[in-house]
Amino acid sequence: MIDKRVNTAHEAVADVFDGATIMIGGFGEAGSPIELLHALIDQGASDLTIVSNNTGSGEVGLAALIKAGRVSKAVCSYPRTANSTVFTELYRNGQIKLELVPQGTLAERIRCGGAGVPAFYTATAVGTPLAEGKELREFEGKQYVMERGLRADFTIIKARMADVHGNLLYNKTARNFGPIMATAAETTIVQVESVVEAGEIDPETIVTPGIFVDRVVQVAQPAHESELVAAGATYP
Amino acid sequence: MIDKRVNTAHEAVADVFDGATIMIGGFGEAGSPIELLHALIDQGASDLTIVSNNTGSGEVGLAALIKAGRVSKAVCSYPRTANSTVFTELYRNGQIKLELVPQGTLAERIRCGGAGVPAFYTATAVGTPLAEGKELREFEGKQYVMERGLRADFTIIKARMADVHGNLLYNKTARNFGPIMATAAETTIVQVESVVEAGEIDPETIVTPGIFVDRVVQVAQPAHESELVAAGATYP
Amino acid sequence: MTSNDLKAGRSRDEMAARLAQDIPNGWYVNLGIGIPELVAKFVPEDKTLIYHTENGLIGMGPSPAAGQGDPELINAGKRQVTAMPGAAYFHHADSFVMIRGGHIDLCVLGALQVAQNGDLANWSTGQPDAIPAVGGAMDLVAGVKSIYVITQHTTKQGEPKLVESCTYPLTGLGVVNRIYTNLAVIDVTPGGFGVTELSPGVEFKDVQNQTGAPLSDIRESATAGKK
Amino acid sequence: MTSNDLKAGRSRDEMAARLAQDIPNGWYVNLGIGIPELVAKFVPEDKTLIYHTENGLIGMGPSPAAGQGDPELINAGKRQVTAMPGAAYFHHADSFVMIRGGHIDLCVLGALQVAQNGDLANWSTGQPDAIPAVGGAMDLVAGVKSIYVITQHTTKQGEPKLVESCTYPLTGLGVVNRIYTNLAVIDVTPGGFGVTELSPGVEFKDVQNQTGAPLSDIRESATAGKK
Repeated sequence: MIDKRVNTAHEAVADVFDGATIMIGGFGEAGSPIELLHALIDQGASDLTIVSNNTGSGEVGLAALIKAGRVSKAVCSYPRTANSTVFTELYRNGQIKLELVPQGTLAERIRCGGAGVPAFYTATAVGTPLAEGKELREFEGKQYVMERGLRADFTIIKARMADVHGNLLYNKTARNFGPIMATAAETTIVQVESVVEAGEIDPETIVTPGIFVDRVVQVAQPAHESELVAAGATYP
Repeated sequence: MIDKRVNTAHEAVADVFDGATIMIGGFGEAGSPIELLHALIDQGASDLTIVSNNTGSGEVGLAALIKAGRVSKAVCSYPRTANSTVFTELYRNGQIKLELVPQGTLAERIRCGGAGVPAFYTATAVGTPLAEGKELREFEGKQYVMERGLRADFTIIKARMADVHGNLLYNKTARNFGPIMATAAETTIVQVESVVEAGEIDPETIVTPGIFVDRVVQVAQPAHESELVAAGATYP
Repeated sequence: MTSNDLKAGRSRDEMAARLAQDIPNGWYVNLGIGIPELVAKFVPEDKTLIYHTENGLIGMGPSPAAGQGDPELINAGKRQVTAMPGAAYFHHADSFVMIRGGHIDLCVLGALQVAQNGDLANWSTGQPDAIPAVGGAMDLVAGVKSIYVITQHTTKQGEPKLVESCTYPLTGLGVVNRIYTNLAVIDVTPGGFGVTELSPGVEFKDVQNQTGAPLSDIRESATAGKK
Repeated sequence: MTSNDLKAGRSRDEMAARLAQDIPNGWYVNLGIGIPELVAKFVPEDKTLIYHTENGLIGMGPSPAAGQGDPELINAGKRQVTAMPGAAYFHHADSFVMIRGGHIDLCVLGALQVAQNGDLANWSTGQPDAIPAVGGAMDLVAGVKSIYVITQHTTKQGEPKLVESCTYPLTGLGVVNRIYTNLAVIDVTPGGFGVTELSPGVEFKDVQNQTGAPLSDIRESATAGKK
């Protein structure tokens, strides 16, 4: 009997340690695991390195984690968005580091981290500041830059539905980084709206096989970041 | 209006040229595009390089293409199986070349070919004869071998269902190399049991998005290789 | 016409409409944020284009009707969109297989500067206090088959955006194929910028005056080359 | 007991049953073709293991009932199988993400030879007329967290399979963690082969006599190390 459920978001993130690297799913608000992020704020781990496409908006979810001073470094492709001021302020004050990575390179680095591939070559960013200091190499007359696989201690993502084995289905463009981040961490933690028994999800349609998932916590009605921000919500 | 259907298997493979590299889906008989392979035998192209996991069985499908003398080189992980004698005979006579590739390296080389990644590193095969002559490199104290992305002129695969955009669903373990081979060729040709209108497949469940597919041909009741072999069938 | 007369030639909508004419039926297209997004409005009805958004959807449709949206169905600009019949969802690595692997036919982008060799700068002004943010721009220009830039011909201050070499940080080297501005349609050729079409009421010398690199006039050969 | 007495100690089923005892509940396991496949039959009922087959299925079940199979639902040995509740299908690149990325807990394989440093040879005898075929063996040994070998202690001709260094072409370097033979359970330790358990009726010197490398006796420490 396999059952990867844990009872609460707080239980799910209880062992996150100071200095940990955490991959955080989401593109804008789509797929952002707000309730797990709030549990992480309560839990208290600090000096975190986060790997995420954006840095949240308003003062909830990922932005609240950053505002609480828990994040020392962000590995991101686009660390600013509408209603995003928290990161900007800390960055300008030198209170948070940024490793800027092109979005597709970030995605492939994460996939390679999960796939046991330590490095790969891409034409993306050749000749730009984001290739500075990186190794260049020519294949068939074209220049490529070597990029490294990326792994984390924890991955925190949101999906739509899980079964007790941790098999996952997502919702529309909230899928984004979830399936690859799930593969690239020592411990993968997922919040889902519903959990079903093994066999209730058609095995042809599973997006993330449960082998990549360690803990599933049900959050039946997750908050929408844009609604919280519009309402002026803050956390904690 | 997008409609990638062609009327016959013969029409689908009409432009395959002598000397072409062709990726051929399937693992054993699961996913083997037998009707497209038979059309390719009729079509007559020769001096082909095939990229496939196996080399077929009996004297139908892929084995028949090889037996007809059309294949000068095979890039394979496992070029022999039960009831597989055609490849063995030609190989022993020096009439066909073999590039043997570990199965996971073959899969990743194909994926990288489709993903614009010219090369990657893997620990697979380090210290073995299959890494001989290849570049080794150490990352964090561990040895890896550099492997190159792999592309083809054509990909020929079998799926279960398509819509007119070329979005694909597969059947069980017949999925195998189909989704990655579809990404790695100039022209991807798919035989399916049924074709539906755009919108009839749930966009959450699509395995191969139609952007990777050029031609779809309906073969409503594809033959099973094992049944043909058991019946002693040959082609042509 | 002076270098400050930015409204000369085509309006934003007219630029988008002009570009839309040139996209062949059935192409897979990624439209950047801003003027590029306008292109979708002007695609002739006899053509079907399929829109890709790098956050995991191909077959993107227009904005939803009021109240019909899903905050988890958005485009790369993080605005709510819809999915057309034949759409598919996928994860970010697969999305950039489409981009990096050369499967998208066309990407339309804005620009800070385009150099005469096709270098593009469109992600950063390089100012010390700017928060660096690149998104998928570098992947798109490196991987997509054709890169069209759509932009005003000059900055609001009248500075040329088409230049001998970019002074802003680059997005990609030699990646731009064609530029649609308010004043002209300009190809990036082995010999530099070539004007293939002037906007109505615009003369060649007006375009040259507002361009920071030499222009060749290839209107004849471009027309002759058309089938 | 002589070196030709291959049936000494455990039978194939007993070897598989012995190995099955050591697999923790909930592990993701890939079983090679041959004796390794027998392991699934002997897993205690209080444990759930999840079986991966590299051709694109996790949650593989036993052979179908007669007439119930699907020729497109097969395992890596190309025999028809079933899918258990909670199973998932995926393509080959994703399957080897599981393997190469270290997500599979255990792979059980047969062997031609195992060297005292853990080198494994199991894919080719290197004979000039053999048709080379490797399948997923090299990926599995390079990527899976634990590699257990299950094999007769010697060849049919009585030649040792556990040797100082392999003479057959290698599958992987230093990859084997543990070996289950008819005669013993043997760990690959930094100091070479260590016998952790003798099969019933087998003595240490019998095992040493049929092994091509020195054995240490770590039965005490192995027991002491158990929780």
